[in-house]
Amino acid sequence: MSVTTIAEMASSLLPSDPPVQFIDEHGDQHAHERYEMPSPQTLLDAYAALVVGRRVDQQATTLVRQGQLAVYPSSQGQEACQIGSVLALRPTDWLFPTYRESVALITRGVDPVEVLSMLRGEWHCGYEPRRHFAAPQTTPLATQTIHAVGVAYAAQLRDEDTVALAYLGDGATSEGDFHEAINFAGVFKAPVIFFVQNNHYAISVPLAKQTAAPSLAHKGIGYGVRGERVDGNDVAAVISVISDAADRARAGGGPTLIEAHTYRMAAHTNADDATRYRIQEEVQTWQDKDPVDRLRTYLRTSGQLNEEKEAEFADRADAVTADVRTRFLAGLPPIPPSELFAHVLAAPTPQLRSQADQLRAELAAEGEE
Amino acid sequence: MSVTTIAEMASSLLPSDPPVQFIDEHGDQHAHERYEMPSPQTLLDAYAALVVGRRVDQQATTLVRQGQLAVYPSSQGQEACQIGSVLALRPTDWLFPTYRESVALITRGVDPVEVLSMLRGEWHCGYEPRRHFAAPQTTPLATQTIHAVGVAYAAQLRDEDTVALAYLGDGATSEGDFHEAINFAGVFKAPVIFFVQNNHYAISVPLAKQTAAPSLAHKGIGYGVRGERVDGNDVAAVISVISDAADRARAGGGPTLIEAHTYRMAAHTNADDATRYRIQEEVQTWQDKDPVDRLRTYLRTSGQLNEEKEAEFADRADAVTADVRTRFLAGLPPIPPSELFAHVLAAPTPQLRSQADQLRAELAAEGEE
Amino acid sequence: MATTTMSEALNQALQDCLAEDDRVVVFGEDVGPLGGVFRVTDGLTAKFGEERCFDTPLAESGIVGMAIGMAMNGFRPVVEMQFDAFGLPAFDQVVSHAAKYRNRTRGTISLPLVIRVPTNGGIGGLEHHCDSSEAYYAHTPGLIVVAPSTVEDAYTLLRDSVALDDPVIFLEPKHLYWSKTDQELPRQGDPIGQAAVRRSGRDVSLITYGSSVPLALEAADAAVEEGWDVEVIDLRSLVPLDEATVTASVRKTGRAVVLAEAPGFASVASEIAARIGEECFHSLLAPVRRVTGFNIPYPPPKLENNYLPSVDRVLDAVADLQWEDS
Amino acid sequence: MATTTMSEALNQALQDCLAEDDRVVVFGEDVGPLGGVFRVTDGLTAKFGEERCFDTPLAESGIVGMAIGMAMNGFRPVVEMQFDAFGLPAFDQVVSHAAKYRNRTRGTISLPLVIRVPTNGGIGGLEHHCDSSEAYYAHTPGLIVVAPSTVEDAYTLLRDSVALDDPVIFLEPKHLYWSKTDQELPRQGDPIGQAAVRRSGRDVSLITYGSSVPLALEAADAAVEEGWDVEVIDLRSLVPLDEATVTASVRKTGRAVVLAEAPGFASVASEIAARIGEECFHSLLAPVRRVTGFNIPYPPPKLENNYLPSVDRVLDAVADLQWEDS
Ligand SMILES: Cc1ncc(C[n+]2csc(CCOP(=O)(O)OP(=O)(O)O)c2C)c(N)n1
Ligand SMILES: Cc1ncc(C[n+]2csc(CCOP(=O)(O)OP(=O)(O)O)c2C)c(N)n1
Ligand SMILES: [Mg+2]
Ligand SMILES: [Mg+2]
Repeated sequence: MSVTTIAEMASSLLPSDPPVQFIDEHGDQHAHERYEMPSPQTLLDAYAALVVGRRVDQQATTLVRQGQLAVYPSSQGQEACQIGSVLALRPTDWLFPTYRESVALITRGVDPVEVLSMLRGEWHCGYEPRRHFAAPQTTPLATQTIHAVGVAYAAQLRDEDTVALAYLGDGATSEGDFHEAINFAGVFKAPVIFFVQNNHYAISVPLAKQTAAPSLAHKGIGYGVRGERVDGNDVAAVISVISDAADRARAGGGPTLIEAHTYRMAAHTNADDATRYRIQEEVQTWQDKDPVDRLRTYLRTSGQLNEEKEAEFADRADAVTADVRTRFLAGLPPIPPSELFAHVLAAPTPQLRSQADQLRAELAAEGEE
Repeated sequence: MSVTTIAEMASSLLPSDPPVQFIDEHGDQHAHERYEMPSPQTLLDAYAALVVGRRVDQQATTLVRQGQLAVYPSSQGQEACQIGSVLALRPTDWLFPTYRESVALITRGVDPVEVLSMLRGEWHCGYEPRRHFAAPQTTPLATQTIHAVGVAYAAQLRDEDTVALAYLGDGATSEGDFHEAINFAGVFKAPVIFFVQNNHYAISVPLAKQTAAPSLAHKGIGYGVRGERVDGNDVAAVISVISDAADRARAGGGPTLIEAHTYRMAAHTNADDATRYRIQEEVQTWQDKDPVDRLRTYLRTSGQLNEEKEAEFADRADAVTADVRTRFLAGLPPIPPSELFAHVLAAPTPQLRSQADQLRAELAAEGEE
Repeated sequence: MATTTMSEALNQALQDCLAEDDRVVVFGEDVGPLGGVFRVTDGLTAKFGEERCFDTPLAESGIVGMAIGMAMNGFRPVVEMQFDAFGLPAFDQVVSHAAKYRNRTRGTISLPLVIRVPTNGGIGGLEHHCDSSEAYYAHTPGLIVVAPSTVEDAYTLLRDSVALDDPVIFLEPKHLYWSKTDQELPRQGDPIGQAAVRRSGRDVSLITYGSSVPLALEAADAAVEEGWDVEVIDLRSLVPLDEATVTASVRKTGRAVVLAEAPGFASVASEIAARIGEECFHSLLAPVRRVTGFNIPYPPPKLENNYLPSVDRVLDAVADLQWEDS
Repeated sequence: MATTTMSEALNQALQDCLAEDDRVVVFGEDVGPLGGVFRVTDGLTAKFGEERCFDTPLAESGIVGMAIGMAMNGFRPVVEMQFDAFGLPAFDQVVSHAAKYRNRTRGTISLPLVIRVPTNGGIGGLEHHCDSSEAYYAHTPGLIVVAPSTVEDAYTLLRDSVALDDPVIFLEPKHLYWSKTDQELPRQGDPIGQAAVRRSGRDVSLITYGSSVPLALEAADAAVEEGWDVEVIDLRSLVPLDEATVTASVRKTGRAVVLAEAPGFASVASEIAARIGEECFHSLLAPVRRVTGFNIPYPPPKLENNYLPSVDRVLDAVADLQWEDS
C-alpha cells in the first residue's frame, strides 16, 4: 500500500465533523454536502412512527408500575434512532437489537405484545426472528454484533443484497466482541451497519469513562471501516445516513460504523435511580433537543403536518397502546412449563427426558392435589 | 468537546506517514522532523546486542534440531524490534513478552537458559518475573496486554514513573483483549506502550486477512491513543520512537500504540512449514532489509565500528552461545515432580493434599522398584 | 433492633478492607458513584476516593485482566462481574491467567484478587441474569471458590477472601442480598474451607451451599413432620471442599441428598455425590440423591419456579432414600 | 496396506460434508492454505474454494459468533479452535448464545454448527496447549459434546455432528491425530449418544472416552495378568450420555472405574461416578473409583507423565475395588 493511499484512505474513513444534521433542535432545516434529506412522505411516516413509539414506550413504563412488566429499559429520547434505522432499511434487512430496541422492533412491525414478552417474563424472545428479520433482543452486550456479521456475510455468499444492522450502545463499544465483529466485517467486506446509539451513559458510567476517543465513530478507521456521526435526535439525518450506508453495503462497499448522538431521557431501566449519577440540568438540555417535538415543529412550520393529520396519528397511537393494554390486562395465555424441555436440543438426551418426566409427574401431582 | 478539538485531536493521534526511519536498508542515514537519532554509544550497544541476539536465536534453532528444545519460535528478522524496545526502556520498566520475545528477554539480562526453560519443557516460566521486571512469556494471544495496563496503572497510582511495554503481533491485534486493554489504557491514561511487531503473518495468515485498516497504528485513534509507525528493522528508529513514547508516558501523557514494520524470516516455529503459504521472493525482499546488516553498514560506513570491535562483539556472542550450549548439553537439574503441587495455591486444599500424597507414594514405589 | 442485609454486610466488609489495607482497590462496572446495581459498593467512592473505588469501561475481560496486572504490582483488587453470565467474557483471563499465574511462575507471583460474582436466580430476572456458573470455576485448578449463604458469612468470608493470596471467585446469591440478620457482624468466622453444620440431624445429610441453604433448612423443618431428622451442611466454600465434615455426617446418617441450584450435569453436586459414594460406601444405606437445576438454560421468570429446587423436590429425594430397607 | 490416520479421517469427513452439502463451510485460524496446524483441513481451500474454507482474523469469539450468524442464515459452519485453551475466549459466545439460541427463540432458530476442539495433552506441548475443557461444555445445557477415540469414529461422528441441527463441541484428542486404522472408513457408525463396549469383561467396568480409550484398553490387557477381566466402555459422546450402556455394564460387573484425562474435580468423571452410584447402588461391590488428571494446571512437558493417567494408576484403582470382600 503506497504512502499516499494510506493517508487518502485514512481521511476517507473518518467521520463527518460535526455530526450530520438536517433538522436542528429548533425545527429548522439545514442542507448537508454529502447526504440527502429524506422525502416529505418518509418524514411524515417517521413522524407517525415517532408518535406511536413514544406512546408505546410510555405505556410500557406504566405497565411496569402496574406490575405487568418485570422491567423496562425505556427508549425515551432515542426514538429517532430506533425508528429512523428501521425506516431506512428494507423489511428483509436483518436487525440485531439489544434490550433497549422495543421501539425499533415495533416499527419493524413486530406485535408490541410479542416485543414485550421478554420483559414480561414470558419467554426470552416473544417473536419469530425469521418472520421479521429481527434477531432476539440481546442482553449480553455487543455479543450480537458478530452474529450480524455472520448473517450479513451468509447473505453475501449467496449473492443476496441483504443488509444487517447491529444496534449497540456507547458502553457496548468497549467489549471485545465489538472489536472482533467490526474487524471481521472490515476484512470480509460484509454488508453490516454498526449503529451505536451513544446515549452518553452505560447505566451510570458516562461516556468520558468509557473511552478517550475523539468520538465513537473514530473507531471505524482502525478496521478500515468508514465511521460516521449523526444527530441521533434528528430522524431525517438518521434515515439519510443509514440509507446511504445500506446502499453502499448492498453495492459491495462493505460495512459502516455510525454513531448517533442521543440521550437516554429515563433511567437505565425502571430499576435504576439516575439521580445517583447525573444532574437534572443535563437532562433538561436534552429535553430541548427532543426528537419528536423537533420533527413536529419542522413539519408544522413547513406546512406538511396539519391538525387533522396530527389527530389521525394520535388516534393510531391510541389504538396501538389501547390494544397492548387490553391484551396485557386480559391476561395472555401462559406458556406451559413442559415447554422448558421442548427447545433445549432438537432431540432430548436421556438425561433431559428423565428430567422432563420428573417435571411432568410433579405437575400431574399438583393437578391432582 | 468542541468541533475543532475533535479534528485537532484526531490528527494528533494518527501515525507518522511513512513509518519513522533513521537508517534505511542501504545503511544510509535520514533525519526525522519529530524524532531524534539515538546516540552513537546507544547504537553501538544495540549492535552488540543484535550480534548476540542473532547468534542466540540461531543457537536455539540448532538446539531444536538436537532435540534439546521442544519448539522454538524464531526472532530472526525481528531482532531490532526486540532489542530496540528493551534498550529504550529502563531496567525497571515492565516487559510483557509473547513466546517470540526470547531475544528481548536476553537483552533485558535474563539468563538465556532461563528464557528457554518454557520451550525446553522445563517449567512454564523459567525466570523470576519480579527480578527482571519481565512477565512470563505468554502464549494466549493479546491476553498479557491488559496485564500490562494493570501493572502500569498500579505504578501510576503509587506515583512511580514506571512504564510497561506489551509486546504483541499483528495477528494478536484482532483479539478482543487487545481492544479492551488499549481502551482501558486510554481511559486511565496508563503509562503503557503497546508495541506491535507487524511481521506480516500470524502463522500462515497474512496481514491483509487480519485487518482492512490503513495500518495497525491507525487503531490507536479509536481509543484516544496516539498511534505511531516505525521501521522495525531499523533499531535506531525503534529506540527513538519507544524512548519518546516512554518519556511521554512517564510525564503523564498516557499510552502509545507503536506498529513496527518487520518480517518473520523463519517459519512460525520449527514445527511450521512456511512454504505452504508464502513465496521465497517475498522472503528475499526482506532479507535485503536485514536489521543487523543494515546497522553494521551504517556503523562501518560512518566509522563507528571497526574490525576490532566487530571481533569483540563476535567473541561476546560466541561466549554467550557457548555457555548456553554447554549448559544444555551438560543437562540441567530436573524439576522434581512433587513441585507439580507446590504452586497451585498458597495453601493446598484437602483434595490437592491427597493427590500429592498419591503422587509421592507412586514415586516412592518406583524408586523402590 | 438494627438489622443488616447481606448486601450491607458485603458493603461493610469492603469498607473495612479498604480502611485497613491501602493495597485494596475496588473496581468494575457501575461500582463507583452508583454503588453497584445491588448496592454492594454503595458509598465506597465517596468515602475512599476515586483511586480506591472506580468505574471501568464496560469490558469484563479487561476488568479481570487489569486486576491481574494490579495484583502483580502490589495491589489487592476486588472486582465485580455485574451478573454471573457477564463474567463469561472474562473466562479466559480467569482460567488461563488468574488461575495459573502462581503455578506458571513457580510460585514467584501470587495474585491476591477477588472476583465478586452476583449469582443464581430466583429474582425474576431476564435471561442471562440468573445463571449459576460455579461448576466452571470449581473445575478450574488454581481458584478458590467461596459461596456464602448467611449475612454473617458474607461479611467474614469476603474479608477472608480479600486476605488470601490467591484468586477467589466469590459467589453472592442475588436472591439473598436482602436477607437479614439482627446480630452484630462477627469480627471473625469459621475459615474458608470449613463447612458449617447448620442443623444437626440423625437420619439424612442434606449437603448444600450458597443460595440453596435457606431452602435446605426449610426442607429440613418440613421433613420433621414426615419423621425425618435432617442434618443440613452448608459447604461455605467449594474449593477448598470440606469433605471431612461431609463424610463424617454421611457416615453418621447413612443417607445423603446433595442440593444445588445449578444444572446438575458435571457439576459441583456431581462431585460431592461421587465423593460420598467413594468415601462412605460402606455407610450408605441408599444411593446419594441429587436435587439440582435441570440441564436446561435458565428459564424465563414466569417459569423459574418450575426449574428451581423446591421443598417438595428435596422431600421427594429424601423419601426416595429406600427407608423401607432400613 | 493403506492406512488412515485420525487427522486424515477428519479431513475426509470434512471433504465429504463439503462435497455433499453446499451449506457446509469451514473456517477459523490457519484452516485455509496452511490446512490447519494439525492438517485436518489440508487441501480443503484448494479443492472447494475460498468461499467454502477460509481463514479468519485471529479472534475466537469472533469465529464462533460469526458461525452463529451464518448458522442463523442458512449455513452449517464447522469452525476450529486451534488449541483447547484458545477456545476459552469464545466461551461466552458458546455458553450464552450457541447453547441457548434454540431455547430463547422457542425453537424457531436452531444452530447447526460444529466447533472442533483439538484437545488434551500427551504431546509435549507448551502451557495452554494441552488442556482438557470438556467439563465446561458438558455442564452447559444446550450443547452436544462428542468425543471420538478411534479413527473410524472420528470420521463418522464428525459427519454426524455436521448433520445435527444443534451446536456440537467436537473434541479431537491431539495425541491420537496420528493414530491409524488399516480399515476402510465406514459410511455409517453407531449414532451420537451410543457408547461402545470396546472390550467386554466380567469383573470391572472401565468407563472412559476420547484420549483415554487407548490407555483403558492397554490397562485392560495388563489387568488380565492380575486376573481381572475388564470391560472397557468408550462413551463416544458426553452429551448425550449413554447411561444405559454404562449402568448395564456396572450391574453386570459390580465394579467400576471411571477414567479421564481432565482434572477430576466437578468433571464429567464426577458425573459418571455419581450416576453409577445412583443407578447401580445395589449392584456395586465396591466404591466407584476415578482415575483422572490431578486438580492442577497442566504441567510442563517434562512432567506431564507424572500428571497423565497411566496403566499403573488404572490398575491401582482396579486393585482398590475391595476384591477381598467379594
Ligand atoms: C457483557 C455484559 N456485561 C454487563 C452487562 C450489564 N449491563 C446491562 S446494560 C449495561 C450498560 C449498557 O450501556 P450501553 O451499551 O451504553 O447501552 P444503553 O443501556 O445505554 O442503551 C450493562 C453494564 C451486560 N448486559 N452484558
Ligand atoms: C488466543 C490464542 N489463539 C490462538 C493461538 C494460536 N497461535 C499461536 S501464535 C499464532 C499467530 C500469532 O500471530 P501474531 O500475533 O502475528 O504473532 P507472531 O507469531 O507473528 O509473532 C496463533 C494463531 C494462541 N496462541 N492464542
Ligand atoms: Mg448507553
Ligand atoms: Mg505476526
